[in-house]
Amino acid sequence: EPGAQPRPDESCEAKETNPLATDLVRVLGDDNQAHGPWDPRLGPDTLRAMLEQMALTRAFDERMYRGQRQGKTSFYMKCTGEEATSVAPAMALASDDMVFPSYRQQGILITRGYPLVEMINQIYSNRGDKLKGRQLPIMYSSRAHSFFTISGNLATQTPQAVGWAMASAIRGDSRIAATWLGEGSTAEGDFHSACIFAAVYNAPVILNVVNNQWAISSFSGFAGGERTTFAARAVGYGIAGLRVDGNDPLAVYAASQWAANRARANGGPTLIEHFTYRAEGHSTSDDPSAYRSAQERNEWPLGDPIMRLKDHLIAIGEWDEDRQTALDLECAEKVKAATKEAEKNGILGHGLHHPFHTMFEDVYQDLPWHLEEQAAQAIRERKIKWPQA
Amino acid sequence: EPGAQPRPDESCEAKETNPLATDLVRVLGDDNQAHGPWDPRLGPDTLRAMLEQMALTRAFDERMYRGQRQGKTSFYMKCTGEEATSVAPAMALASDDMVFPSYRQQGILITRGYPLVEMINQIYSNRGDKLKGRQLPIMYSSRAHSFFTISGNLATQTPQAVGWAMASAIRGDSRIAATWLGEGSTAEGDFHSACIFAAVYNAPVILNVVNNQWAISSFSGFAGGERTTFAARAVGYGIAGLRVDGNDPLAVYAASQWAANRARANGGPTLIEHFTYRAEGHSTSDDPSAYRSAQERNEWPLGDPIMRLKDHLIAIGEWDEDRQTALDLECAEKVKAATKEAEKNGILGHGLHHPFHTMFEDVYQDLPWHLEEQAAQAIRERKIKWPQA
Amino acid sequence: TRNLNMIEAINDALDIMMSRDPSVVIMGEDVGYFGGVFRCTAGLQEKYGKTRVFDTPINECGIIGAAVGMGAYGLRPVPEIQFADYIYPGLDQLISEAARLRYRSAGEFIAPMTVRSPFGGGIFGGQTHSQSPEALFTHVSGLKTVIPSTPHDAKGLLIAAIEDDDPVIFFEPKRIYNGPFDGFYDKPVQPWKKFPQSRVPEGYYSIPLGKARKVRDGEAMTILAYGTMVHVVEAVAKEKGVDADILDLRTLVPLDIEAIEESVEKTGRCLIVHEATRTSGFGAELSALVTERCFYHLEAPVERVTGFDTPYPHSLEWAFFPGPIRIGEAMDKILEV
Amino acid sequence: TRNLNMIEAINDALDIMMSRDPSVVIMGEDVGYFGGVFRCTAGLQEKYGKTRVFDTPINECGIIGAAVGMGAYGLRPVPEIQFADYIYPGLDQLISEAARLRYRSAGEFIAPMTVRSPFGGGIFGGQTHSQSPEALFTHVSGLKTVIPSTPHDAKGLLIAAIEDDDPVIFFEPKRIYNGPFDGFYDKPVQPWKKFPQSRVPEGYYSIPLGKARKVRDGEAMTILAYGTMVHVVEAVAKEKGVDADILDLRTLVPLDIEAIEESVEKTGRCLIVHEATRTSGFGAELSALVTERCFYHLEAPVERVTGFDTPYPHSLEWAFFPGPIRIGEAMDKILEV
Amino acid sequence: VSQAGAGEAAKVLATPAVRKRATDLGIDLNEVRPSEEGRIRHADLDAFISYGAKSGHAPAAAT
Ligand SMILES: Cc1ncc(C[n+]2csc(CCOP(=O)(O)OP(=O)(O)O)c2C)c(N)n1
Ligand SMILES: Cc1ncc(C[n+]2csc(CCOP(=O)(O)OP(=O)(O)O)c2C)c(N)n1
Ligand SMILES: [Mg+2]
Ligand SMILES: [Mg+2]
Ligand SMILES: [Mg+2]
Repeated sequence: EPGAQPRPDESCEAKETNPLATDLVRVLGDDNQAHGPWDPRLGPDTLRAMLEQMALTRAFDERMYRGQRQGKTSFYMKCTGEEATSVAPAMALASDDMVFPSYRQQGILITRGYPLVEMINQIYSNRGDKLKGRQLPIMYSSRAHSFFTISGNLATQTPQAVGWAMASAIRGDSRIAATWLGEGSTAEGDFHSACIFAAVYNAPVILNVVNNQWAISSFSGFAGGERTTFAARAVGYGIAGLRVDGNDPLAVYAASQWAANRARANGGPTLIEHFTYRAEGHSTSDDPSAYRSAQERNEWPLGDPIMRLKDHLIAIGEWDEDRQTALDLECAEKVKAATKEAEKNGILGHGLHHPFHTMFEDVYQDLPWHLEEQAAQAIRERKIKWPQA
Repeated sequence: EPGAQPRPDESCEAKETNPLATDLVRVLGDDNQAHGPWDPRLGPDTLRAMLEQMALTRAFDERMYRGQRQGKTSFYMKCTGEEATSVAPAMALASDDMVFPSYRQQGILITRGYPLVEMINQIYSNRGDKLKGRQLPIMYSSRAHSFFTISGNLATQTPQAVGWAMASAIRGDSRIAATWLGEGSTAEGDFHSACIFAAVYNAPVILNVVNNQWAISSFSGFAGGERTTFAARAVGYGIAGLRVDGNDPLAVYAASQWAANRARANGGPTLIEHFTYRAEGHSTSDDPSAYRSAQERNEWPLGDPIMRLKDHLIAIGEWDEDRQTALDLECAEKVKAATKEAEKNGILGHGLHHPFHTMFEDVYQDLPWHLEEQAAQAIRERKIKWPQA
Repeated sequence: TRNLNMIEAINDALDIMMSRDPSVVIMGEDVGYFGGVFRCTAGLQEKYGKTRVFDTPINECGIIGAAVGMGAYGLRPVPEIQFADYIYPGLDQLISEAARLRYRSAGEFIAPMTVRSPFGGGIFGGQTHSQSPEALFTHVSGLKTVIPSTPHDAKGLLIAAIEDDDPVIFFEPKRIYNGPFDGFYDKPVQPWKKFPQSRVPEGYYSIPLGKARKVRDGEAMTILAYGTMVHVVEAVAKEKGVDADILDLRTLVPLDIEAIEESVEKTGRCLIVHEATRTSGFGAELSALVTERCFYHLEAPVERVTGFDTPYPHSLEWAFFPGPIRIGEAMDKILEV
Repeated sequence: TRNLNMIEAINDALDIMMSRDPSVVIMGEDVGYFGGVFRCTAGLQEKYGKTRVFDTPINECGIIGAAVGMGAYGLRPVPEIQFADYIYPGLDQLISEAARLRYRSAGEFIAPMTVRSPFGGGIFGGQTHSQSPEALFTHVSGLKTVIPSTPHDAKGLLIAAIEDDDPVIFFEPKRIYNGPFDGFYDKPVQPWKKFPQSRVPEGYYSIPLGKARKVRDGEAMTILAYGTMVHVVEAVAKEKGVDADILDLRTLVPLDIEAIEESVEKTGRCLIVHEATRTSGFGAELSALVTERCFYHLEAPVERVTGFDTPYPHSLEWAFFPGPIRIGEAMDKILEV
Repeated sequence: VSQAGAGEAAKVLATPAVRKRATDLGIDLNEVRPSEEGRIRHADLDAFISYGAKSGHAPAAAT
């Protein structure tokens, strides 16, 4: 059935997409070829670039996971198996389209060329950390990369993305917004707020639901996934909705491109459900064997997105196993080098990487008297505790 | 088209109702006859009882509105034109099914036989007020009538209704829950919470959206009503959804009965959109002429529900204009008598109707020390201010 | 200058900021075509168009959440929450998002919004149209909380709040929208135009956040109040002939601690008055600060006069309200020492 | 008695109440099959079935809202909010609904729920897994706020909270789930079983809400604390040789004012310690009460030691935490007078 | 540390301002006789300064 789904015009009525909200847009077939109207017809360079970013994302995850286990930081979250859902949209969007991610879209930052060293500095909360050691590891922020500061509170980014998109429309700007959240998080009221506002103001925004079938220990049924699809939510709001094979990088790219074109042409919001699978634990704090069988991973329903893209490139004669081996090695080396570089700035300590006054900055634009007094207290405590620091 | 909508089996798959979520279930035709599979085939006594409750509700509204204008209380809200959306469901439900209303379902209380005098006592916050003068007028509560305490905060009652229904199911109880909210209020996150919980737990609950097309000054488009129907929200959650002519008492009855039977048979939740029209201002604090033309009311899209039921009864030979005149008079008299009776308990004053200690009761089950101290203060102040009171 | 009531003064401030700064947008339930249930935004949609003044869905989470995104874009949103009692569904977006944005992004993203909301009781609004939840916001670092007590201040403070790059909660005491209130509710409302504080300069001016206003100079005791209660304490002090040093705090966070210290060190006595419920109200913070910072000057216990720790009861609202008797008793107690 | 850590004690309390009272149900994110991210509900679904212990959608508004409805039905729900930092989306249902239900229905409908939630920092949880928002709840009349500091108390207080007919917020100090914490974070965690407070009686017992625990009898100063900070102040007092009278408040609302007054009247000095941010924290209320009620006994200013008015910063968490140095300085200041 | 613990029943009661003044003047409040309610006032301090602790002189009436 890959290739069997119709591709309505980007300017169609929202309800023309209704059948796609309960279907599954697929492009790559078992024959490793691209099929049907959703084939984005990307050139081999683009496909290889996509493969590279996905491989790099995975290599990064592997190393950071190990780093956490070695005590270099407190926490890490992998996106293993879900790389396509961030890398492919990042490539389909303009580089200055604003993204409002959840915590599992490291692939976007990597694709947009944010330096790995900066990511690791943040993860280590070290001297080089642009966020000054304040944020939990992986809660990146980069205005320069149009990457919104990640929140620990689920789904809050979604009405914000809609607000940004509304602002862009108000200003006649051509940039659009895109946001990501897990299927579990769609249960939050904030996501409903996002859908209502997006619908009422016809905001130029893409709402990406990453349905990796798990929310920590809860199967997607606890977010309503047993009754209908998450893309079907779009039907209820009268906005465009697409359900796409999230492990098929070409399908994800095509759906993102469709939604981006639609939004940019003032066609309004699109909700995209990316059907995928969380191959690893929720985070380094989680042990999934307590709630799902180890076998489940082997039955990974839709195949590894990296392997699928690799096999496609090989099938069209634009790649081979040796190049893949070389790429994997290269990615590992890149990450290793970045890690070494970042470690020069230190690993997670007890906060001595940053002057204590920084702790009080950015609460407000300026420090009111009470924060100045508290900063003085903190600085005095530091001097007592670490007279040489 | 009245009578043209199919009536799926009450135990059908939720998605079988999808077409009805964007259609409009109607029974009463221009010929004043009942048509089609949704005709609930009610006997003339039941129909007359329904007419009576609707007429009484309207008479009550008229008098209370005037009472507020005369300074007997601070606030009132009418449901003119929407009587069918509360009276008909109240008749279709069992009398001990629990209802979680918004502020515009006085018709339920009246239909369930709650004494008018008690309603007026509450509206006047007088000595007889069972709620001890604490609540804004019309925010009734009656456990004995399975009528949940009304909240000023929109849509909060909806997840509560679902929770009550879940509890009933947990206990193997046959009672179901029903909740009402305005179309404007469906925008609140609480309504989304209700839908998600209802869907996930297959709760025996009816979610009634009263789409009277206005939310204070805002047209229903600001709640998403221009993109699709409110019943379509059900499609997004994979629950049953019906859209019904809210000014057709028979259609409202039939839809409520369908949903109640379904819920009671463990078939799960139903979302019913009642398409109707707010014929009057939002409340006594509101002047609708500031935001909609006076003409709009005359173009009242679906006809007056009381007139339609009356005409139906006349058409089937079970009623006539004289009896209607007599009924209207009788309703006015009943309300007048109740008003007189209630006025014996006083009208809205400055709180002297209740001992000041009552103000501190029911904050907790028992009064903690700080409330005892505060009560003593309040009582002392009263003695100073009104030495004889 | 013109004589304006508080609604007109707020409308004027909004109008001026809309015209000075194209990034200012106004949003909220019924604020657009209708101009707000209290008419504070009347005429603005007509003047500035629907893209800059617009009605919203009834979803306070979305209102604040969208405003956060608009702020991140570079707009300066002024969302209205129709009643302070209805701000709770938007609290997470305020507490976890707007207030934290600058901090968690190390200054890359800010939320320069001003959330306007009518608050307080005394209008027979019952439990859900009368609350004074300001204390909750003062506990959230990253938020500023501003409460005007006169038309003059409402305009100047609102302009300052809109210009401020931090998220500001601007609570408008609805009891005094049309005229000040001396606490004697049985007397008819006197319109603002009879009072000098309704004299509002034309055009742009701003009153810095964090500066209290000395309402009255006195020696007998310091009174700290804000919003409606400023007028009530002033009237009670006058009636009782108490030579009070009255401060209208105007901004709760950041607080004008200097003015407070100076006054309490002068008078040695301190009365704190607010309408909000007592326990963990902002009066607690004020009392704690005074004790911590002016301890040795204290000649009498620091007293709080507040609303009671109950919901705001509809027909008993004047029993709840911290009126002249309650305030007078506390004054006596403080002076008795 | 058995030696239990706090998680086990909470699990035990839940188990006992589930078996004693069929109306008790447990709900929350990941509490069912998995038994909770901190394992507090481990084994309960297996024992009592999916209709009494169940996972919920990730929607805190729905969790509290559904619990309100269940309470109105006659159940006694014990919802878990996975982290206190995530309670804000459910605040409206708590503040406007659960807390007001009894009042607005004049006793016809009640919300006998106990909302359990881990709170506090010191586990490198960053800004959104470390907050202590208890003060917000203490400002809401109709809610009770309970915070245990030992396994023994956790069990007895949780049982009392579940039995209580009013809505109770039960905050569990996650830093001391596995062992007490003396504030010296560089030392390894000592498991609870080494400490006498982990000796937990078998079976049912309850500790009344509103009664403080005297941790240590002393003459030099009163220390008011709760949760994790009880252990920290105890350790600091010991280390410094301060003869402190230490009260573990256990319940913030209703507060054990008698115990506080008695102690402060004895010592004439008072130190208040909490981990939450300072401004409008619950320490403010405590300070105000002490000043109002024990004024003439005070020989030194009432001092607060608290977290700073910033978000809880990930890598600087020990700089934020009100640890031994900050507490020690305040003790010196109080005694210096 | 002050001499506060001068016996349980005999706790000195005074406002912070009175305590401060006594400390500044080097007066031990335990020596001062309160005029009423067991609480020491400024007037008591005045009397103490003028007449000494043991004089037994009734202090001027408190304001
Ligand atoms: C408001 C809120 N509630 C609860 C949590 C705790 N929490 C963190 S991640 C998570 C599961 C999210 O699952 P999903 O949305 O499917 O995203 P995924 O982890 O699968 O990418 C939960 C419950 C939170 N961070 N915020
Ligand atoms: C949470 C909340 N936000 C705002 C309000 C103010 N408010 C009261 S009624 C109303 C309009 C509701 O419209 P709708 O839901 O369509 O119900 P209708 O009045 O038409 O019956 C608004 C905005 C409120 N009561 N609660
Ligand atoms: Mg997931
Ligand atoms: Mg409506
Ligand atoms: Mg601002």
